[in-house]
Amino acid sequence: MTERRPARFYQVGSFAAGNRLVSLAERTVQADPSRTNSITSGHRACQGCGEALGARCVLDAAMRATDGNLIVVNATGCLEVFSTPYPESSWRIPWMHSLFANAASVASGVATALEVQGREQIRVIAQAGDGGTVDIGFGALSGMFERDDDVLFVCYDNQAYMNTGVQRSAATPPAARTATTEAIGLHPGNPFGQGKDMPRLAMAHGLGYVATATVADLHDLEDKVIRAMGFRGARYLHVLVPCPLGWATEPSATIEVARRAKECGLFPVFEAERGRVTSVSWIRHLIPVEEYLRLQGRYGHLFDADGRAAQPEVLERLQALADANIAAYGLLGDRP
Amino acid sequence: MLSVPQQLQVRFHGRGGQGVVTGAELLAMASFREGHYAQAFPAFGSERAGAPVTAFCRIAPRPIRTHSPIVEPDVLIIQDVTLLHDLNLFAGLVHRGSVLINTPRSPDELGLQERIEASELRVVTVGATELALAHVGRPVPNAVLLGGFAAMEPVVSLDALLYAIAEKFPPVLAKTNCAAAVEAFRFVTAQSKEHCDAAAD
Amino acid sequence: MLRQIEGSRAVAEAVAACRPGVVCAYPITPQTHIVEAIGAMTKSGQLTGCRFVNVESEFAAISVAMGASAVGTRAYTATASQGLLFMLEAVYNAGGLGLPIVMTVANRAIGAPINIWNDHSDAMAARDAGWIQLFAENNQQATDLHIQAFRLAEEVSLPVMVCMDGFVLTHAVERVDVPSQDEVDAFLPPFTPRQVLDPHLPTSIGALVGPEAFEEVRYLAHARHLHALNTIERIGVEYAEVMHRPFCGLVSPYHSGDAELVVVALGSVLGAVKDVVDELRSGGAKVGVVGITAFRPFPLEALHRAVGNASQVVVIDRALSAGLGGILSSDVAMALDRRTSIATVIAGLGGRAITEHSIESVLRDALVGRLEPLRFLDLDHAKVQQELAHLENEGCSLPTPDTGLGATGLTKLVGRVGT
Amino acid sequence: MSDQPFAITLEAGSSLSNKTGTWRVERPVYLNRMPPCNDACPAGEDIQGWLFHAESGAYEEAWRTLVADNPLPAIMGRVCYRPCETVCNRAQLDEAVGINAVERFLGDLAVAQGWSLPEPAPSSGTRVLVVGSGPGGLAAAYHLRRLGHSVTIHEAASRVGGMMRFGIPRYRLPRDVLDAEVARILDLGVGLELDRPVTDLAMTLATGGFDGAIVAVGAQVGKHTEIPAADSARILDAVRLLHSMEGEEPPSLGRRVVVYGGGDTAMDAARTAKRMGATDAVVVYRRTRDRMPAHAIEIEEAAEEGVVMKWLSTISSVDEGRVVIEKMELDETGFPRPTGQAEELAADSVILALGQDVDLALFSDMGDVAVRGGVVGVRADLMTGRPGVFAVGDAVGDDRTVTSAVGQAKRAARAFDALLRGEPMEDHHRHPLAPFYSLNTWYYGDAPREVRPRLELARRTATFDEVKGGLKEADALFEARRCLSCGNCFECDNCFAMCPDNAVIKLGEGDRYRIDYDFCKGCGICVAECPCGAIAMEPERPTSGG
Repeated sequence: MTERRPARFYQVGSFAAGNRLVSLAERTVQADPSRTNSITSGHRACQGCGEALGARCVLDAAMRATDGNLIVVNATGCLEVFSTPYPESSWRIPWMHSLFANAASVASGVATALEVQGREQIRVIAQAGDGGTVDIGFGALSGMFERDDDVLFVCYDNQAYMNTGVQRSAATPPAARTATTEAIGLHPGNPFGQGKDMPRLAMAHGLGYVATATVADLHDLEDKVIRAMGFRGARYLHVLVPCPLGWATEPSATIEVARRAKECGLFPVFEAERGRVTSVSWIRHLIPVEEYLRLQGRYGHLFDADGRAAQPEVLERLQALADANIAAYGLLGDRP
Repeated sequence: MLSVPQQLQVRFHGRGGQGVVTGAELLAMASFREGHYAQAFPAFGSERAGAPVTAFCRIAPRPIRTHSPIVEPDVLIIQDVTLLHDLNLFAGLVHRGSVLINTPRSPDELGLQERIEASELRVVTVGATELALAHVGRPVPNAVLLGGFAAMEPVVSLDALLYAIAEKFPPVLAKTNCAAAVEAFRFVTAQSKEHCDAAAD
Repeated sequence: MLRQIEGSRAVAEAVAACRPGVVCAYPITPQTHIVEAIGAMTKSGQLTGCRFVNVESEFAAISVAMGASAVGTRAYTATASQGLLFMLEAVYNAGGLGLPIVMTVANRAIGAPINIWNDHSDAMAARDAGWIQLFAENNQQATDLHIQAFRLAEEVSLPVMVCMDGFVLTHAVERVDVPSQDEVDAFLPPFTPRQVLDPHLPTSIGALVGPEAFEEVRYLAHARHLHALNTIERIGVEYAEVMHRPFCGLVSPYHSGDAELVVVALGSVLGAVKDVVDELRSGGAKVGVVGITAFRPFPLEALHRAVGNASQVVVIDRALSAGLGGILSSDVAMALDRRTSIATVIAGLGGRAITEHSIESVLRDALVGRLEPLRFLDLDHAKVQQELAHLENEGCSLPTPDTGLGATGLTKLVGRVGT
Repeated sequence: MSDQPFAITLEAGSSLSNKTGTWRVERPVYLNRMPPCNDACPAGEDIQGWLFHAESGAYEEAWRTLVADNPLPAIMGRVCYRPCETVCNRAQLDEAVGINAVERFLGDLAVAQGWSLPEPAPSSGTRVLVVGSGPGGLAAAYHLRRLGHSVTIHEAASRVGGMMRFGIPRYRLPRDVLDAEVARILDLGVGLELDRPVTDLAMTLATGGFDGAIVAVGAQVGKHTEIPAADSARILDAVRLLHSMEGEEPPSLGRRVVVYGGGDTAMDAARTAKRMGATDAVVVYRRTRDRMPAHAIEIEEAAEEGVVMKWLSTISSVDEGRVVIEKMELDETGFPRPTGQAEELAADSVILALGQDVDLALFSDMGDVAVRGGVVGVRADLMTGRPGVFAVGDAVGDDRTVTSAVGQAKRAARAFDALLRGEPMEDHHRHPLAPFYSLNTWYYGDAPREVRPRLELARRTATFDEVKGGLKEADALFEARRCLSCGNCFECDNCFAMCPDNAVIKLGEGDRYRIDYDFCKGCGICVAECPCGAIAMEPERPTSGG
C-alpha cells in the first residue's frame, strides 16, 4: 500500500499506474504490457464497469504472484454473465462457474484436490459480487473460512444486485436507492442500521489475511493481492467496484467515485491479519461525504435541483458513519 | 455344522445403551461363522439412551432375500427384565417359541406362568448383567446373553459365538465378554438339564 | 472376501477401494455410518491419498465434490432426504456440467411431516437432475454398484447416484463379498477427466447458454444418457467376470419370462417380492418380478423385454406424486404395450413395513382382477375415512385417493388375468 | 475443444471475436496541449520539453533542448522575470515549479562541463549584419549562424554584452557567466567588431556587402526631466551610473542617495548605491507601489537590502545636500496630482531613473523604415519596412527584457532565413492551452506544508556578489520532477491500466499509446484519469468505429 512503498513526493505521476522515473518492479502490474489480461476484450460489461476492471487487476496480479499457476472459481452474477455468454469466453485463465451460492465450496474442492494431487503450487481464487458473498454465498464462505481452506476469496463489491436490475443487498449502504429500496416515502433509500460489515466478519473467522481495496488505487490493490498469495489458508479481499448502472454515475467517473469513497472515509481501506488490523491506507485529501454522494444518482434524493442538501439530517448521519470509520481506523494517519 | 430349521427369527428387546443392536449383529456374525446365512437389523427409531429398543436377527440355511421386519419371531431375547410389563413384548411370538430373559430370578419368579402355559413357551433366565459386571465391569449384557442363547438354541455353537465376540470387540473387552458368555452358556446348559430332568420325572 | 457386515460399512470399504481423492459429507440419518467409516479410514491411514472434508452443509458437500472433480480428482459424497433436496440446485448443476461424481443416497422420506425412515421420495425428487441413478436390491449389490458407478461415471462423464434404502440396507448386517483392493484396481482404471481446470490448458467451464443453444445442450445430455444404457450393461458384464458375480445390468428379471403378472419395483423390497413370487408359483400362478437397477437412464427396451408377454404389471412405488400417484409406474407405463394393464401400489412410505403377507394379498387380488389402478398398501382406511368425513363436514368433499383415481383412464387398462 | 461439453465449456479468450467498439458513441483521442509555461515564455522556450529530460537526470539533453531556443540559459536563469512560473499550473497545487532555477542550474552546468552549442549548418553564403551585442543581438547571431549564414556583430561599445553588461549590475549577473555564454556563441564563428557604432545602417549594409541586418540596439539613453537645481547639486543618470560601474572609476555618490523613478533601473541604481557605501538609499516615485513598473521581485529584494521607498512623491527641487519633495495624490482616474505639501530629504546625490530611450539615428536615411514614438515599426515577423532589415529588443519596444529580446531575435532570425530561402515562414499552429482544470492532479504527489518553505529556500541564498545562489543537483532534479507535464502525455500508463476493456495498446517507452477502437466502448475513464489532460473525447464518426 501507499504507506509501504517508498514515498516519491513531488514526482511526476507518483500515484499513476506507471511512472517512467521508477523501476518496472515499482510500477503496477497493469502498467506492464506483458500482463495476463486474465479477462480480455470483448466481454459484455457496461461502459466503465468497475467490476471488469477490478477482476482484471486482481487476477493479473495473482497471475504474476503465482507465476501463472492459478485457477478461478466464479459465483453467478454480472461478472460471470458478461464474461462467458456462449459461445465466447473472456477468460484467459482456467475458470469455472457453478452456482450463485457455492463459489467458496467449489473452490474448497479445487484446493483440496490440488493438495491431494500434490500440486499445491497451483493456487485458487474464488470470486463473487457482494450478493454472492455477503448474502446467498455467506454460508459456504463461512464454511470455507472456518476450515481455513487454501483459497483467496475476492468480493467485488458494487453494493447491490446489479445483474438482476439493482436490488438491495446486505452490502447496500444506508440511504442508497435501489429497485427494492426506492427513494420514496418518509425514509427514502436503504434503511440505516442494516447490512453486514463483511471484512469484519471475515476477520472474526481469524483469517490469516483480510484486506479491503478499491479500483481507484491499483498499487494498493495489487500489493494486497500479491501479499494475499503469500499466505496459505483462507484469505479474504474486499474490493469496492463502482457500477455506473446501479450507482447512476458517469461511466467515466468509475475511478473517481471509488477514490472519493475512500477519501471521505465511508470505505476504509486496510489490512488485517489473524483478526487484527495491521495497516491502513491513509486518506490523502479528506473530503466531506457530500463530495462522494453528489456524483451518484442513487443518492440523488439527498440533493435538490441546485445540488444543495435536500436532507441535511441524512447527510449528517452518513457523515457520522464516515467520521466513525476515520476514528476507528485512524484513516488520517499521524497527520493533523 | 449345527442345523437351522427352514429359518430362525430372533427378536431382541432392551433399552438404549444396552447394546441391543450389537447383540443382534453378534448373533448374525456367529451364525455366519457357523456357515449359515444371517441378517441382523435394528427396528429403526429415533430413540435415545434409556428408551426401549428392538432389534432383529434372521438365520437361515440359504440366502435371505427379504428385508421385511420380523413380525413372527421364534425367539425373544429380553435384555432388560423391566420391559416385561410391556404387553406388546410378546407380540407375534410363535406358539412354542422360546424366550431368553436377562435376570437372576427364575421364570417362575417372573409371574409369566399363565402366558408360558398358554403358548407353551420355553423360558430361560440368566443373570447376564451380573455376569457382565463381574467379568467386564460394565452392565452390558448383550454378548453375555448370547452365551445363554447358544446353550438354548442349537443354531450357533459357543465357539462360533466367541469367534464373533472376538471379531467384534477390542481384545480386552472381547476376552472378558467371552469369559462371561462362557459362564452364561454353562449356566443355561445346567438350567436346561434340570428342566429336562424335571420333565423326565 | 465374504463377511457378515453392515451395509454402510461394506459400501464405505468399496468406495475406499475405489481410491477417491476427496470425500466430503454432511451428517444426515441414515447416511452417516458410510461417511463416518470413510472418515475413520482416512484418519487411520487405511485410506491414503484422500482428504475427508467436513463441510457445513449438503450444499457445500456436493459443491466441494464438484470442485475436486473439475480438477480431475475422484470425488465422492453421500446424503439422504432433506440433504439431497438442500443440495438439489448443485445436483442439477453437476449433472449439467457432467462432472463424474459418485454419490450415495440412503433413501429416506422427505418432510413435512419430518420422517427419518425409508422411502424413495428423495431420489425421485432428483430424478431429472441429469444424474445416472442406480438402485440397490441388497447390500451385495449396493457394494458392487458403487464400484461400477465410478467406472461408469468417468466413462460417460456423468455423475452417478447409487440409491440404497435407508436403514433397511444401510443398517442391515448381511453377508457381503467386499472386493479386495487388487480386484477393484483391476477393474477401475485411474480417473482421466473429460474436462479439467488446468493452468496449462485454460478453459472456461460453466458458460451462460441462451435459447440459441440450450435445447441442443439438453438434447446432447439425453443422448449421453441413452448411450450410458449400453455402457451400464457392458460394465455390468465386465464386473461380473472380474468379481465372479452373477451379472446385474439395467434390470434384474426373476421368473418374468413366462409370467402373466409381473411386479416391477426398485430397491430392497425386491427380496420380499421374490419370496412371494416363489410362494405363488408353488401354487401355480404365473407371476414374476423385474427389479429396476438403472432408474436413470430409464431402460425402456430392457424393461419391455423383461416384462415379455405379461398381460398385467403391478408397480410397487415407494414414493408418491401427490395428485398423480405412482412415479415409477408412470415411467414403467412408457415401456409397456397398450394391451398390458398396469396398476400402482404405493407402499412403504416413511418406513412403513412392506410385509410378504401384504405383497401376497396384493398379487392375489391382481390375479383375480381385484386390484385397483392405484392402491395404498396397508392403508389405515378407518383413519383416513374419518379424516375425510371430517373435511366433508367442513364443506369440502374429497374423493378417496384410491377409488377417486379409479374414475380416470387408468381403469380401462386394468384387465382380468385368466382365472 | 471438440471433446469439451458443447456450449457448457468455452475456449479461453474467445470473446476477442466480439468487437464491442460498436457500442461507442464518443471516442477518446490522444492530443497535445500547450503548457502554460511554454505559452508564457517570451523566449519561446519549450520549458516542459527540457524539464522532461531534466526529470530523468539527462541534463545535457535538457540543456540542448533549451538552447535550441535560447543560447543564454545561465544568463536567463538569473535575469529572467519568470512569466512561466507566474502561470505554472502547479502553483494551484502547492508551489509553482522553480523553472528559472532549473534553467540556471542547466546553464551553469553547461558552462562548467564546457558543453558547446550545436554545429552550424553548411554555409549558405549569406552575410548578415547584426547591430548590437546585447541579448537580442547575440541570440540573433546564434540562430542565424546555426542556420548556416555568416554573421557579423557591430557593437558600439568597447565590450560585448550590451545592456546585460552595462545595464544589469554584477550582483544580478556575474560577468564570468556573461562572458562564458557569449564566448560560446562566438565560438560558432560569429564575427564581432567592437567600437563599431552603426550610424547609417544603409551605408553599413552597402559597404559591408551584407544581405540583410538584424538591429538589436538597446535603450541606452536615459530620459531626463527639468528639475530646478543648484549648480552645486549632484545629479546623475542611472544608465550612466550603471554603465560606469563597468571598468572605469565609479563616481562617488555620498552617504545619502535619492533615486528618482520606479522602474527596474531605479531599483538597480538604489541597490548599486547601497553597495557603493550609501547608508540611505531612498527611491522617490510619484505613484503607488502597485503602479510601479519595476518587477515585484526587484522591489522585494531592494527593500530587503534596506532601500526605502517614498510613494506618491515628486522631486520639485534639488540643492546641495538636500532635495525638496512634493506629496502627490491620485485622482479618480488614478493619475497623480500635486497636493502642494512639500517635504525635505537629505541627499548627497540624486540619481535619475526615469526610463531609457533607444538611439534610432541609424535608420534616419531609410525612408521605408518607420520610426515612431522612439521605436521602430515592424511586422509580426519583426521585419521593418525595409526588406531584409529586422529589428528586435528595446528597439521595437515591448517589455524591454532580456527574455523578450532573445525570443524576438529567434523569431526574426527564422523569418530572415525563410525570406532568404524564399520560403514562407511556416506558422506552426499553436496547440490549445492546457488549463488547470484539464488535469487530474490526484496522481501527482503533493508537497506537504513543511517542505514548501524549503522550495523557496533552495532557490535563493544571499551571498555578497550574487543575491541568488544556484540549486544543488538534488534540488534541481527534485524541482524538475515537480513539473506536471501539463497537456502532454508522460506515459504514466493510467489509460493503459484503467481501461475496463483492455482497449488501450501500449506502444512502448517513448511511443505512447494507441486506442483499440475495435473494443473501446467509449466509457471515457482514460480521459478522466489522464493526469495531464492529454486525452479528449470526441463524437464518434458514423463511418468509423469497431
